[in-house]
Amino acid sequence: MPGSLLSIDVLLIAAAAWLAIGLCGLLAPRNTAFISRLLFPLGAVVGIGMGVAALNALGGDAQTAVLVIGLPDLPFHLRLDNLSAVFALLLGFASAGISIYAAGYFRKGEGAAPGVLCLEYHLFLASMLMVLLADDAYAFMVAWETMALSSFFLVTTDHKHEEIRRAGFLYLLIAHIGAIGILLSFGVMTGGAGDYSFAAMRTQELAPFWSSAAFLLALAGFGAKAGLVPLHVWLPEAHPAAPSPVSAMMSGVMLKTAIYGLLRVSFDLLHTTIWWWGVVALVVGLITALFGVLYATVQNDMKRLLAYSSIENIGLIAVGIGLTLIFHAYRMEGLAALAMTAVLYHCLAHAGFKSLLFLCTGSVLHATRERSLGKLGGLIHHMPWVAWLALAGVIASTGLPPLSGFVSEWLLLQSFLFSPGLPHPWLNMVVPVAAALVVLVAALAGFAMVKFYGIIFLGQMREPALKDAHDAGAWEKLGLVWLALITLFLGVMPSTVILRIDAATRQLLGSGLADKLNENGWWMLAPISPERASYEPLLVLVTIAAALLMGRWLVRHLYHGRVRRSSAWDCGYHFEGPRAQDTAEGFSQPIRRIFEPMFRMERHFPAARDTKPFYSVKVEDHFWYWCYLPIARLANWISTLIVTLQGGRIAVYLMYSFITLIVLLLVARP
Amino acid sequence: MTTAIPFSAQLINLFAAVILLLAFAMLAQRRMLSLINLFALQGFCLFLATLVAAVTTGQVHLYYSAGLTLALKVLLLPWILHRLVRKLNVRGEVEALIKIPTTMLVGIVLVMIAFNVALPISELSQTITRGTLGIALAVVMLAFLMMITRQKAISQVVGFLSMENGLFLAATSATYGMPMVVELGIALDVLVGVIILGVFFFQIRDQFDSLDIRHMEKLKDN
Amino acid sequence: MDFFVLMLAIPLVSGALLTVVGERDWAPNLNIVASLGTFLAAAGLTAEIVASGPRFAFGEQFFIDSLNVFFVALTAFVGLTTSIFSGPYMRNEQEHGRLTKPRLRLYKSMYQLFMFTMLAALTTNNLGILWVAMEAATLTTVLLVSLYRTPASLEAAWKYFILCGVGIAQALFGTILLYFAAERVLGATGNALLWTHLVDVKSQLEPTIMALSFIFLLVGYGTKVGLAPLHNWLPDAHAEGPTPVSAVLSGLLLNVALYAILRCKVLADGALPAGFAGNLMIGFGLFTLLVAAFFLSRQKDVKRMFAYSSIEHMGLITFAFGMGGPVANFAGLLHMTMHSLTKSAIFFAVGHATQKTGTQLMENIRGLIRINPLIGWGLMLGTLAILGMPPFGVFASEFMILTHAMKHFPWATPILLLALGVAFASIFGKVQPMVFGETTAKRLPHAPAITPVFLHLAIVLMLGLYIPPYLTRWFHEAARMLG
Amino acid sequence: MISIAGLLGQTFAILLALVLAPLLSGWVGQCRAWFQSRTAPPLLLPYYMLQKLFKKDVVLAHNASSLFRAAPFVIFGCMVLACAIVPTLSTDLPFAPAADALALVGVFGLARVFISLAGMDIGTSFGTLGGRREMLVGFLAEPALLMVIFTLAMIAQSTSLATIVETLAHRDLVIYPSLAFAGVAFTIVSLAENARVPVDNPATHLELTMIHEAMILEYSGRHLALIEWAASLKLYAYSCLGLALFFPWGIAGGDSFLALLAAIPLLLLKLAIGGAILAGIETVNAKMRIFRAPEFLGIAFMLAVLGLLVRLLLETRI
Repeated sequence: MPGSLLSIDVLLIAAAAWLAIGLCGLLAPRNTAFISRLLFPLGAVVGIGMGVAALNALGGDAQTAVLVIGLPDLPFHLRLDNLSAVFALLLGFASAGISIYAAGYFRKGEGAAPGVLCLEYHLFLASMLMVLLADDAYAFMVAWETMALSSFFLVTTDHKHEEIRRAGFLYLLIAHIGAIGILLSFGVMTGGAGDYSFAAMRTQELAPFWSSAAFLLALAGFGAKAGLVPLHVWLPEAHPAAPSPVSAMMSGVMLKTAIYGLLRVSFDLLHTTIWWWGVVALVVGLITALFGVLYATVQNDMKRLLAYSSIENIGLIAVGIGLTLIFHAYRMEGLAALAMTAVLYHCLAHAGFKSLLFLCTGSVLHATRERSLGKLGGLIHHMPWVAWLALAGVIASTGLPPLSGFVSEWLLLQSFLFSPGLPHPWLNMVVPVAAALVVLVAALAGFAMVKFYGIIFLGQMREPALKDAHDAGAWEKLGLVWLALITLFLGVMPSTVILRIDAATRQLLGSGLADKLNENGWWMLAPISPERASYEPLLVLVTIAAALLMGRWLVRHLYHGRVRRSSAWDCGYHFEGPRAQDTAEGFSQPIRRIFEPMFRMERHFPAARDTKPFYSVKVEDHFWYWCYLPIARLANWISTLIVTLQGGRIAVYLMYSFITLIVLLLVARP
Repeated sequence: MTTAIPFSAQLINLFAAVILLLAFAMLAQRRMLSLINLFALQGFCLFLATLVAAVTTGQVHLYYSAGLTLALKVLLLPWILHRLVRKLNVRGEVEALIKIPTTMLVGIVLVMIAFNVALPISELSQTITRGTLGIALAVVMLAFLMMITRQKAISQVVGFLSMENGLFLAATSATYGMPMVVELGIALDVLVGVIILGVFFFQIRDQFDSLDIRHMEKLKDN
Repeated sequence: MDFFVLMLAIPLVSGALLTVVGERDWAPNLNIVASLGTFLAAAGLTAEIVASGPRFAFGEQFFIDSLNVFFVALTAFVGLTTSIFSGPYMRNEQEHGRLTKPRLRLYKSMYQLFMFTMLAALTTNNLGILWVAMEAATLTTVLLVSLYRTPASLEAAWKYFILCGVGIAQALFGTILLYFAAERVLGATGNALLWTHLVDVKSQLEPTIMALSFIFLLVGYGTKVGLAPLHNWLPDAHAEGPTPVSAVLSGLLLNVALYAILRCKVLADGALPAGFAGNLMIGFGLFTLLVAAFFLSRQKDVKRMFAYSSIEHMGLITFAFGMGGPVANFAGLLHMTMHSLTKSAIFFAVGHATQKTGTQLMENIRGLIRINPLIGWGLMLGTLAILGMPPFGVFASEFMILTHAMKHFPWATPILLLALGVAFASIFGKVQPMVFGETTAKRLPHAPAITPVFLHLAIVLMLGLYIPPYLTRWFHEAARMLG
Repeated sequence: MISIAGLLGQTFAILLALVLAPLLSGWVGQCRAWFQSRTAPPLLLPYYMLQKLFKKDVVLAHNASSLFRAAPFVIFGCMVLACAIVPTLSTDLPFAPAADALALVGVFGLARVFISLAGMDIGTSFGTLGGRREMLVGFLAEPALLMVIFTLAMIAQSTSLATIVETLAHRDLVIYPSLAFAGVAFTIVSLAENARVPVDNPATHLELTMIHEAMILEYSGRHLALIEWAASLKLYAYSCLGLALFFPWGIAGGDSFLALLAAIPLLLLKLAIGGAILAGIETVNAKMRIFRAPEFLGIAFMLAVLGLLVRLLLETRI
């Protein structure tokens, strides 16, 4: 379109607009109405516009731009290609919902001044967009770290609490270490040429050793941000600490930028692929997924539970990336495209449903001031909107038809299923076992999500104060509905979506699913052929709905619709207090029991004659004790040695410089 | 070099050797006032060496240097130090951190190192006093050693000044003097430094009731 | 009148004047006005040099080229902002009874004299005068460090004086050796210590002498730079002196000492086989960086911690210059600028924070952002900037240094990253609770000067995202001069 | 593409399922009674039960939410869909492409989630207990079932149930050792999923053992009727699935009406035998402690994975 605005320009304008909106927040930092009623909705509008522009760019040629800012030899190179566009699409539409929600969420007198929050929030958005657009290492790193910084400040909004500060610190530290890994990876990829633009990296021919080094560094670096085990420890701390829209943004969108980076490095910048990279990613992904879901089931804090669930989902995405790498390395492009589509789709789906769930916890938090599952319950009566919308998120996140999570899991399993034929017998054995574990993870996710939903929204209220809970406000509802609609759309219209995002798959792998999909109708998802595998979610939805409605109509028609209310039957027991229900701990007891070695538990049992008996269990992460504490101790030990240098005696100091001088005089020779 | 060393050079070498000897003597000296006297004597030898160099080469600014040395190092600084010692009443024994015989042994090793390091340079030198550079370096190092081993603030300062003597020896005897403006600057700095130190001593004694630097080991990290 | 003469004369004259009138009420303003004058003169000089190239002054004794004019501009700028900052800061100290009027007079006059010595050291063409100016800088700052006359400050000043005195004596020996080498080529004239003359004949200088000379110069000036294990004076002096002094020590003095090493390195590089001087600097730089990083985690005193951070950055810069080449030199110069600006901004913020809470112990400083959001944000952003977080400019220079190291010295990369990682964990873990959380701070009689903090940070932020072309040209030229 | 005959066949299959499912439950109950030497209940008892329950008023607990009331319909809808997908008489089902075997498992999962949530809704001690146990059983049974399907899908190179059945039914006689593993695993999963001994006992209200019953304790009237009907539909769907996968002979391939008619008696026969075997299993086994159930299902999971590996190891070159 000559003369008209290119999509990349629109995206840049969007980034600038977000920045400007953020800065506007500083004009009246304490004016809540101005900020939440004007600025945040504006941000949402920008998000939608940006998403539409990204959608428009899908399938087109890559667009580039060079900004004047940056290093003297390396100004910011920007590039909008299909891969960036897919993730920009995700960012735009997910952030729109979150921004609308946030318009109703941030209130007076909570944590930092709203204006500062507004700046940090929109800076966060803009930097994520810049990460997606960056086309050289410097621009990427600047955007990447700005993203980390702005989200760090958002996480520590409520910095009164020690544990929130601790969470923020841990988050930023691991983000920084990850960034170092990424930088190193870029360094390796320049191949010593010293040109840090991505265009130059694409043309570098690297030896397999260096390619592998770059890949592993990137996996570690981006894995730290995405939450791959063992670099996940920040995630369950930071997500609960942040205000809910921020948790939603971090979990739904920010983690995806890490996935974006990993895809960018593995499939775009490195153009050779070695099969064992895939195995590494697959194994790490499986461990992460299993670890995440197991820990999710035993959490007693609703946001921590969701955070661990995010770890699980990232693990599944990593499994998909691993599979794609394996297929790609063996030139099985059709299957690689299938797995890659699963990855991209799961990114989109997760962005929708996890943001939705985090926002729901935000509403619950606002209504009850309570995060602990043990003190919630029965909220569906007071918060029907939130409860029913959360149900959509729960079903999607459990990976059940007909919502979004199922589509990506279905695609992933399909790609597993057709894997035999790999020219490596050992791999042939590993892949089915991996598939089995993926399925186990998906099923366990169901356990975790039923616990999440059942304990919060169903049953009796565990605390009397919950009676005062109120449903979400109009803005919040709007945001939730928007995300729920995304989840539904992704669930029932997979072919339509895949046809759009197929351009990215095609760009990375050289082949896509579009041809096959086009042969069948828009309603049918049959990536290979309808005889081999097909899924028509719309039909599933319609059939279930028809059976449901017809059943209801028939029953009402043939019989009656009479209902009487009475107290619960409960096998005739009458200790009907809320304490008779399962606690959150109790619900997950079977999992703790079956997977006991996976957890590090501290239990408190009531004594025989306790007047107020209670049972509690604290589950801790093994990785703290296996990885992090030893490293901390080592560093501490080294510092103990080194600080003896500064012992306070001037004679000793003089001796240091004397000895340095003499050693240099004796040793250093030209 | 085939010719015999000229007499003037022999003289300068002699003075340099005496300066080295005095450096050793200072390293061994326990008493504060004697230490200052030795320092003055070292300064005097330095003055003589510079004077000989000035006479031999006929460079005018070396005369100035010699005069400056005489005024500062032989007269003014020892006088100030004497006054300080009296006012602050620190005549007492100077107890070294390391035993004196050990210090002397280390000193001898240092002299060997210094000569060794200076050897290639001495061979290049065209001036008549080519050996003095090694001696100057040895003096600097011995003074350094003295600063390390002493624990009274004043003796550290004397060590510091003795180091300046070594440097001056290098400057005047080995290279026949630095540009005048530099030498003036150096002299000024030394003078100001000593005056500041003098003020400092009083402050230190006010705060710590002693000039023993072992009291000043509070700032540390371990 | 000549900008150069003005630039040197203003601090000298006002320093002398302030010894007389320093107790008057308007004396702090005089201090600021003098610093402003110096800055304007420096700016004029910079414009002149950028426009018409290098020039001499006072015969050939002073020489201003694109390398040192950049330091001059930086020094004069930080000098100005520090004097603005020190106005309310010192008044508050006086109200707290920590300083008396005569001491404040001493402070102001010594501050101006210190600026004079810095500018003289930067602009002189004579390596002997350079030494003299460095020694004079030590003397003035010794008095500034001991300004509080507490046992701790006296101890710090004493250590500073002795260690730097001895160090600088080594530098003098190095200078003598250099003269010795130069005399053989240039003859025993007054020109033999003039850098412009030396640089013309640098390849004829005797290598053995130059090697020895450079070792002495490196150890000597390196002591002032704070290279480990010669750094011991630095944390004490920074922690115990008044905060404006810490700011200028960290932001200016270390730079000037490094500048001296750089001038000598150019000569050594010409005379010696490639890599000799560079490898020494790389070794010192890496060792310093690593040692300082591990020191950081054990700090309790906030100013002491940032002093170690300065050591760390000096190590990094030394490493960069050690690598040599236009890119690394460019990165080194950029990093020096960024470090000066950021570190002095941090010290400004820290100064106000310590005044508000009445302590330098980090565990007692909490919740700055509550009592004064601007100071809190200033400290937080400054800390993040100094830790190399984009989009601040420190990241730009660290990025260049790292990438250059990856290309030419890959073995050094893990050490660099380890040190930077450890430093990040140590510093940020300590600063975060100081800024966040519930507060312990109280109000102060005089409102703090916030402008310098944010002025510095704004420049650092801007340079992280955009380096104006003329600045780039200027940096490139300076980097090229360093070889 | 969708033929009228196919559509008719589809409708017929659904109606047949709705009608036959309670009968199958009744048959199993009758067989059980015979094996246990009890007087057997009438074969049509389930129909009487449904009729009675539909007529009754619904008694809702005060605390019941809208989800509680919606759940029976959702579950019923899911089961109807499941029955529509599983090839019972013919493989020519217009609904077959709507959901392949993976989606079928998903549909079962959806029903499970809803019934668990419904169990938790009232907030009684039994309800949550049942919900938790149901999810416990589910998280192991579901993967095992999928692994079984994977094994078969690899043989048929398809996850479409129709294609699998067609491949298996119209093949030459080839012995697949993997099918043995898969078959045992499938049997175990079916027992667990349909709340049968030894995992659960549909005929007890003993709090230590019950799973399914615990969740639906609070249901009454038409809600309970729908749930019971859905449960028998589930049993029917599982039975048909098992028959279709492991004994696929006789299922009509095309849309020929005759073949369809011929398939009906064969199906009835197979279901009768299957029901009797189920009753036999339930008679000779004792109900397990609840924590033995995961081990039991774990075995099924392992068997299914083994089957998959055996398939890869022994049969890939066939």
